[in-house]
Amino acid sequence: MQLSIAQTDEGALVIDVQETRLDAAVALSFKDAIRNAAERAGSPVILGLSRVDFMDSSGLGAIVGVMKLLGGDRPLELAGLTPGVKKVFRLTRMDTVFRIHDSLPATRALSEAG
Amino acid sequence: MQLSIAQTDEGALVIDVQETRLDAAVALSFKDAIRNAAERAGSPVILGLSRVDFMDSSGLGAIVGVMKLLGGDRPLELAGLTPGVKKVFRLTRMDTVFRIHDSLPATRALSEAG
Amino acid sequence: MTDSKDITVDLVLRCESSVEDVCVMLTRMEQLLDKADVPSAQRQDAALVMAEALTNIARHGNDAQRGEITCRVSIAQDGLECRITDHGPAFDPSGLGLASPPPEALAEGGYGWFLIRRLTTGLQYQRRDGQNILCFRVPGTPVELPVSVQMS
Amino acid sequence: MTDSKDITVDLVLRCESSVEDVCVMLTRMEQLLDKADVPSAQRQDAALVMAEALTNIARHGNDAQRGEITCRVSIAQDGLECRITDHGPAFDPSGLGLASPPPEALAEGGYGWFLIRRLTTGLQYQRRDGQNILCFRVPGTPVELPVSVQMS
Ligand SMILES: Nc1ncnc2c1ncn2[C@@H]1O[C@H](COP(=O)(O)OP(=O)(O)O)[C@@H](O)[C@H]1O
Ligand SMILES: Nc1ncnc2c1ncn2[C@@H]1O[C@H](COP(=O)(O)OP(=O)(O)O)[C@@H](O)[C@H]1O
Repeated sequence: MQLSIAQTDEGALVIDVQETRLDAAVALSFKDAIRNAAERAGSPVILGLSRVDFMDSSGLGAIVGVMKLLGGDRPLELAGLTPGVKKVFRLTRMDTVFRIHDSLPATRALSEAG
Repeated sequence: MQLSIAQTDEGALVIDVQETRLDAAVALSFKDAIRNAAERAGSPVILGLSRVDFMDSSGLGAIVGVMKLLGGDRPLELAGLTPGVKKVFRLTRMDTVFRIHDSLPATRALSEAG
Repeated sequence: MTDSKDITVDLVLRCESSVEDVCVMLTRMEQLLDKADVPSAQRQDAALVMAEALTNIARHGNDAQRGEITCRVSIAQDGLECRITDHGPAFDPSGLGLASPPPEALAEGGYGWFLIRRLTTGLQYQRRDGQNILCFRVPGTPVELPVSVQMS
Repeated sequence: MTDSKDITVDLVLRCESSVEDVCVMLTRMEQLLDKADVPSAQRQDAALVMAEALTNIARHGNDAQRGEITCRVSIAQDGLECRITDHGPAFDPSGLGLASPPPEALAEGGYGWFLIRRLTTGLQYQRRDGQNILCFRVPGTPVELPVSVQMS
């Protein structure tokens, strides 16, 4: 699971997913990898999905799982949804429970002290 | 049927076929087009086949037909055979009745007086 | 493509009933649908529905022994006809996916059959010869007519 | 590809029995075989053999009424299994293409069945339910010798 991790000047943790598919085959390792990445400081956690051109309900379930892991005081937000991914969120109305950005915010390299 | 027609300094007529397939669907129009093109002066007639990546026995038959139309004193030669085309000539041993060049010779624009 | 309207293309893919194999097969199916000039929205809908159905089969369909899953897609002018067969136990899909889990429940599953229903027409389940047979259609986007039609 | 060795892919294409449609179908088949990662030499052999068989059907197979031709290719690890069915009249291929026309004859036709034999293994012709069924294999490694047609 390839992730690219950075921070915004405002202190958000940005995790940009480098995979093209979020399906049942990768759902578990995706959840693990995001949990590990989110051990770094930063809030909210913004998940970049612009490379993901396919996501099924297993992928959606994994994202919901990550949101619950992070807990209520560290929101999970989404950015850069491709048309297919957007459609799954819309059909399930799960686009109402996430803040969704059109694109990833500008970031700087991760502060190692973070 | 797209053809590109030119001459060599030695007086050969060069007809470079711009199609990718010589199959049953185009065999007749191919034969007609080459016959028309060969009304121009020049001998031998060298047929360029480097764009043709598929030729079946209908295409082979059309080339043999052109050879017979040209008659014995104006030989038909071939150039630039792709692997698939070469294989059809080899399997049918028709590579023994044509002079086959690796590539098209250098040409100049067609002399309109020709 | 005008010149291919009289050609029909069926893609028949088979794999073992495991989550990994099913996902590889779905990727391959999408590539072939792409090459067969299926419009991308329709291809995405079909890929999603097939993913939901096939993942269910691999997850719920056979605890002990693996069986073969067959996925046939017939490419028609106005949609994709799909037929999925597997050797899992019989089940009753009639009550599945009639609604999606409410968003505020933050459910991590249970969306599959809802998506299948939402994106297909003519959904049909049959049990025959020890196999589950699921048939459905993924409709195409309506073809827009050109402003002027050339007569010949 | 390692990760697709457990996925089997069958391509089933159908068209009307006319020379034009058959050539469009062959082009489409080649594109799909390419997308399915069939090595190019094998793809070319298969395309040639299918072209010879299908062109024969469109030319000799039905004078009066057109029928549908079905061309199924199963992509296996070590070759392509092909099956062509058509509604043309029965014929006897056992004597066709045992040799190619001598080059010096400058024949414009008669190479078709020779090429079919030369590039395939397991060639089998059957007449069943008013259809001709031609099965053959295009192996991954080149065929050494011409083989005879098995009748059944
Ligand atoms: N192919 C199948 N075989 C057996 N049971 C199935 C099958 N598909 C679905 N089910 C049952 O229906 C339930 C709902 O399926 P679905 O809507 O896809 O959500 P999920 O799979 O996330 O639970 C599954 O949990 C399972 O119990
Ligand atoms: N599908 C078919 N139906 C009926 N007759 C056929 C069929 N295929 C071949 N034949 C007969 O066999 C002959 C030899 O075929 P072939 O070797 O392909 O050469 P060609 O088609 O160039 O004559 C044909 O001329 C035709 O009479």
